Amino acid sequence: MNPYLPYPARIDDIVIETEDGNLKTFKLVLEDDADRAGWHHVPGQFAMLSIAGKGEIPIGIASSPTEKGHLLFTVNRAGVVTTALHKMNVGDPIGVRGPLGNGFPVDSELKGKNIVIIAGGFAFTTLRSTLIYMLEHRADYGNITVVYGARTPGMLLYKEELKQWQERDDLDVHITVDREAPGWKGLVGFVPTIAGQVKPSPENAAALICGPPIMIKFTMPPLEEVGWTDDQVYLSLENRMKCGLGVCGHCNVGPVYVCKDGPVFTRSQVQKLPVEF
Amino acid sequence: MLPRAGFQQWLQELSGQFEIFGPKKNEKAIVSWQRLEGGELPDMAPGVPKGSIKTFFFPQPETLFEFTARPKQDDSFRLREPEKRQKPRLVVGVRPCDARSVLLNSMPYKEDPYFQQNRQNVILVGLACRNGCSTCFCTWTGGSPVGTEGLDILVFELEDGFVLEPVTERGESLLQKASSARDATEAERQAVQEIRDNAPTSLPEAMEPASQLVQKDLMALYNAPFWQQLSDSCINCGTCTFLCPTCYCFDIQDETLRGKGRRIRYWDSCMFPLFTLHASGHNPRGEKVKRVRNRFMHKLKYFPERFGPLSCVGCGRCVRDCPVNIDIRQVMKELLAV
Amino acid sequence: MSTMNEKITEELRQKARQLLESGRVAAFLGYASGSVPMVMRPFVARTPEDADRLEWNSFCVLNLANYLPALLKSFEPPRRPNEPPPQGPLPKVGVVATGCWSRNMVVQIQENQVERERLVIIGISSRGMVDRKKVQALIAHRDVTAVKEGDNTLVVAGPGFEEEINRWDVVRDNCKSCVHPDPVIFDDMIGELKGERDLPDRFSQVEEIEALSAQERWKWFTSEIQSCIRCYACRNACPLCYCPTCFVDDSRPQWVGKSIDSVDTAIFHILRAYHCAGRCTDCGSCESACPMGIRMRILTKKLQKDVLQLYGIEAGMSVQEPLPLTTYKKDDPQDFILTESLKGEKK
Amino acid sequence: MNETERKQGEWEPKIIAFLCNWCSYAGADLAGVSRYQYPPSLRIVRVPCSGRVSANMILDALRSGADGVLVSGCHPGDCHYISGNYYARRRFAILKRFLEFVGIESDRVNFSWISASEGEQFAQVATEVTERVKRLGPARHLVKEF
Repeated sequence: MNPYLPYPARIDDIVIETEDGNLKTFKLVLEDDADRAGWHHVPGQFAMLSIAGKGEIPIGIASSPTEKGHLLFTVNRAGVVTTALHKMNVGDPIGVRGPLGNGFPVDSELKGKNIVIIAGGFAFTTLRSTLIYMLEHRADYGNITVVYGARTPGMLLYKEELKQWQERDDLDVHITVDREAPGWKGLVGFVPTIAGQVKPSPENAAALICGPPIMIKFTMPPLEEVGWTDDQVYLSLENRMKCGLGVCGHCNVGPVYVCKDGPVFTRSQVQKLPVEF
Repeated sequence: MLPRAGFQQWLQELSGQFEIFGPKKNEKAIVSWQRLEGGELPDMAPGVPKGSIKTFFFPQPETLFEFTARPKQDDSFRLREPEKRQKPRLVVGVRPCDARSVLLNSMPYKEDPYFQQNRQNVILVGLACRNGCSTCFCTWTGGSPVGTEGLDILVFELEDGFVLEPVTERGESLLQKASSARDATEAERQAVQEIRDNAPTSLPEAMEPASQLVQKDLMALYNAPFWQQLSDSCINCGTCTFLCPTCYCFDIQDETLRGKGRRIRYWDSCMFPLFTLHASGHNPRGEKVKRVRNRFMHKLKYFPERFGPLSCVGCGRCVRDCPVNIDIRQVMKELLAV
Repeated sequence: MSTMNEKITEELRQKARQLLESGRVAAFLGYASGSVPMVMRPFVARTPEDADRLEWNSFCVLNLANYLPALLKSFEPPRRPNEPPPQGPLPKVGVVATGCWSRNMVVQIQENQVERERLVIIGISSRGMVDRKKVQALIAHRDVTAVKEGDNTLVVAGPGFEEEINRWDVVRDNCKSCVHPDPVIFDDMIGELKGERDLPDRFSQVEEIEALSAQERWKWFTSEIQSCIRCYACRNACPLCYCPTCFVDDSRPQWVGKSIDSVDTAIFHILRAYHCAGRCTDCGSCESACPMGIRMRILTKKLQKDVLQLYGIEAGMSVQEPLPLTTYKKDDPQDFILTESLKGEKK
Repeated sequence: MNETERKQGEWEPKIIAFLCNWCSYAGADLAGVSRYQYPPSLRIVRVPCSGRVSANMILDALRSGADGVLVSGCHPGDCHYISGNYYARRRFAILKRFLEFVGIESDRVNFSWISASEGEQFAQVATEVTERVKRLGPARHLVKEF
């Protein structure tokens, strides 16, 4: 099998996620039955989305493996390919290559643990995948706590699902926005502050943190204060990628390739690497 | 043993089956890899050709696939794999360091269908070095001027002909087609042995093998004090990476033209700032010193940690042609001293 | 008895040491000797002791102005892209400069890439630098292990040979056709100013090409660049090439493909050279840096010739005089404009 | 009749015309309104000023398969931005000579001044450029192929 050839796929649905219109969720369906049947991913993995003539980009898979028949990708408009993607319509053809990377260890290390999910901005995508997967296998995990924040209420992703999650009693959800906003009745404050207030217990627990580097930096001290260690914290790194297969050399952080060895690393793994991400 | 004319005749006969390439001087007297026709012998002057042998395995560019360049049309992602090159290639006059580079690159490219197909399609006929050049250091990196790694046949050039030794089965089978071959005489065997014995010590300088770097602490090497001064000189061009046989990084890009499209991969260099630039504008290796360090750390530390050997064969191309004299041999010494 | 270059080296070290010791400069940019013969290493001396590593000889081929914008910036406190530069005097950098290098500094000053006040320029009138490719050709491309330089000779040695060659025979083409060996701006000089050279045939290399037919010129151009590996050494060795994003790296739109396709390579060389029009001082850095022996300097020399002929200006001769393509005259020649030439035909 | 000649007979060149918004584009418009006849070979790209047209754009047109290029702006002294065409004139003078130097035929790349009132002149220039390019035949040198 040639790992450079994308599967043909089609855009089945597009949801505009944020008020600025820069984040859209694309629902993709692989065209060939065999490709669909053969697709297996783990929450936290990513795929290369291909637009003929524009190129490829690595995007985290936002759908859970338990959501069968389609894939979700929430894409921020930034470069050549994502801009082209944002201009596409339902029914348009697209290529998908993957799944790539390692993903969160949902079926190994994380099993039986209390889970704390901390996310900021549009880094929530693969954590949505993880959360839905865990809710589908609810008995496999202990308490699940979610702290998720965005700049404004309009910048939160998956707003409908957030509401549903908040209503569940097997899930402890804290949604926050950076500043007071008209009509917003929820929490106000940066993600690190809220995480500090929630004070999740490190007992038999693992934290999955995704967000801008600055958020991760300030989230660590309040966690460390209540006894969290670097081994318990899982991060998802990002770097410029081209092949996604650990060959082309673009995404290396020291000796590891984010695309192949990652994107998920424990914080103690990351601490041993040069800061080149 | 093949006399000069017999060697030419052998190449002539093989030219029906293979496209034959070898080092050849161009009009500017630069020795590069070129097509050899009609039993032409390769240039056998000491030293490696200017360009890297990777061009046969990792061509610049390689078409990954072709497509119809109409992004919104239904057939846009009905891909066609490029047509395969039919005729296999035979490369003669390959120095052992270059042949070894193919083996090293094969490690990260283990599952790469294009690279591996090219490997199957290319036969390497080596040429043992009698003497090292002033920029040679293959023995520092685990190679040998008479090494056979990566080769199918190794050739020793003697006064009046060549002694050819098969290395692989496919090399063996090609040698059987050399009609005028005879067994080497005792004197010829001895001459070959002399080259074997003397070539490694003909290198300009001996050094403890750089493979010891594997045992050093990664962050200690990373934080070594000399990187800044080294990068002061660097102009961040891609000469070292593009001439290097073991630099294998690539970029992928779509090219479209009047309704046709192709996705190609082409050589990229970690010396270029664009190499690591995120779409957000953030650049993890935005400073020159980080890029210079990454190139050497990759060759001398990161690659060995992953695959074992250094990602350097000591061919000396970067030393010879760096416009600002950044010398990997000095970097090795500095790192060993950390 | 010491050679001219040895004397210059001695004086250079002394001046650089003084500048560093007195704290007048934060760093001094010069050359240190390299690990292989005939290649020098551009070198930033940061301490008075470093100054003793400075070296001057005929192989200082890369234009040091190339490093200045980034080197000066490295001594500024970090700031965001749109933040104004900090108030008060910023650290200075010392640099050695020949005629063409100093002219490139003038261009950089005019283009707001460096500030004159932050440079301490030690001028040296150039005797022409040596093209190592010419040396290699003269000795049949044998392995060179040592080169010893006299005032007018080079003694080139390798395994089993030693040959003396005349220095001027192997001086670079750009230096041979140079009329401005003296630095145009400097704070201190080593040696005397030599004055302009009188060279009526300084553009002969260009004229040879101009005399060919269009077809022959295309053949010359394409065969010259045919071996290009797109390493961008020519661009990166050039003191004019400081754009944060080069046209080669633009993706929206992408002007030129990035592999070694012959058309893309041709367009790269045309545009790279053209971007130097009216700015190039014929320092020869590009050609010296090229690993493939491409003589791309003839392209910029042609531009230099036309700019001089049409507008009477040579780049970098004076900070006051605007660069030729950043200014205009109302009566600039325009016989190439179709509507003008058609008018002429009608008359 | 060789192949080039045969092709020239039936072949209509593709010429990319960069026209400045204020003069030459209006001139082309006037040519149309006034029903001056000129060959259908021009593909017009409207630009704010001839000074906006860079060498990159001209070469990009050739690379993409244009057989010829025309850049046209206001007459000297008439530039809407006062001096854009004066700067452009220097740049184009150098570029035209330079392209000739590397072997691009002189008539591939053309420059003209056409005002908003010169509809007839526009038709003349379009005809003239088309004829010149036709005489050269299809462009080959800088056209990318794969």
